[in-house]
Amino acid sequence: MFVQEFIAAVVPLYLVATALYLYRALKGPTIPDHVLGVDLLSYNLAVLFIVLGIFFKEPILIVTAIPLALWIYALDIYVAKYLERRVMGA
Amino acid sequence: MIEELLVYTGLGLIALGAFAQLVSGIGVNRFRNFYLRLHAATIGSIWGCVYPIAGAGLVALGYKELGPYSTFMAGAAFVTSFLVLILSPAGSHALARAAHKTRQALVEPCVHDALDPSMCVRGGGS
Amino acid sequence: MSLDLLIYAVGAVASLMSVVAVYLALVERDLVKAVIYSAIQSVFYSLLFYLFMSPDIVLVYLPVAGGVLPALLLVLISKTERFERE
Amino acid sequence: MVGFLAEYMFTVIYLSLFVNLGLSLFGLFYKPHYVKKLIMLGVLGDTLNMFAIFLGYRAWPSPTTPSRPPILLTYPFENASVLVEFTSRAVDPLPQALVLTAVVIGLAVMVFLIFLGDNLFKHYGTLDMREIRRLRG
Repeated sequence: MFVQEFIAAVVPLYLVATALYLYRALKGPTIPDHVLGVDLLSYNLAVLFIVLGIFFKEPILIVTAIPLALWIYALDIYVAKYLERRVMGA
Repeated sequence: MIEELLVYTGLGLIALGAFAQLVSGIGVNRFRNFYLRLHAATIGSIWGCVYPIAGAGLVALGYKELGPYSTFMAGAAFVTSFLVLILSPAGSHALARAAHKTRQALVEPCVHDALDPSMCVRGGGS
Repeated sequence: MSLDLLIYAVGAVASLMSVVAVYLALVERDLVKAVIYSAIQSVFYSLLFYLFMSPDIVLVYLPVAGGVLPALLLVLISKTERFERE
Repeated sequence: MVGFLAEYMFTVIYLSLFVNLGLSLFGLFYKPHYVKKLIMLGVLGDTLNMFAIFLGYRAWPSPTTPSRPPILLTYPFENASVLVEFTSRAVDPLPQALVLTAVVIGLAVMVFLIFLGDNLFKHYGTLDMREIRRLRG
């Protein structure tokens, strides 16, 4: 099977998408645009973590994608709370 | 036989995810409004993140060279895709609600805004 | 095309993007935006840690630099002042 | 050709880490605001940790077997082939143990500095270091 070669052909497309997301995350005129860019960037990176874990043939590398998804959701909630109240409560 | 079918289905889902991420990246850069960009972001997070991770789990189920831990990898991939499926709409909703309530992002080319008509900026280009 | 070239290419792209994020965090005057730029930098550094084969560092570094530090800096900014004066 | 490209990209990673080090040192010394100094201190610590990990990395042993993280998945003392395969492929575990401690201690230092900044704002009414220095006399 040609799994490693297929992944080596697909990963540059993900890198192009990363560059596009990074452009919006750095440029975006308002604060929610920046946070949306970071959000999409991290979801892209989660896919890249798991696909590269298959590429390396190392199953232990895949655990790192779950904290990425969870903590970027936490960043969303923090920034939304900061924007709404200006005070970070519980 | 069934392993080859799983691997080919998973690779197809990974390629679909790459295409969806490209479309979402172009859309995020081309739309002129925060709320329209949110629409492109849903394409990038559901089609571009949930489906490729589930496809990677299918590949891990059928790929023999991963060794005895391939079921661990497949389970972690399915759990991650389920978490993204739940958490990404929740985060986007919180962000959009905060942006609309605190008037951070105006609705720039606007037809009708039922929540707050004073944020509706008419015209603004084509 | 050799296969390990892909890994070096991904690492090179990630490190160049982290340079852009660090420069923009340096020159930005709105401190909330600077905190978000440093979150972008930490996301790319986690990709580099992953490529250098240290998943345990990624498991510790992502909650610290992607979640806890921006939250605490946002607490500090919300209690003090938001813009950096010239 | 392939070897030259690999060396080139490896050098790009190394030099961009040096650029990050220089930018963070500049921000730490010459930016006047306290929160900006804290952000740049975080970038400086992360870059130094990245250098430590970078020293412990080694390239792929052969084109089909990648290097692997220093984690043993099976019990190694029953057959020696597991240990032989591990020592021929795994990266160096000592810098990873050091960095794992350094990240957590960096978080503790940063929490202390953040609450120091809160008290500083209560005392002086500003976080601009030039103002604070002038008020000290």
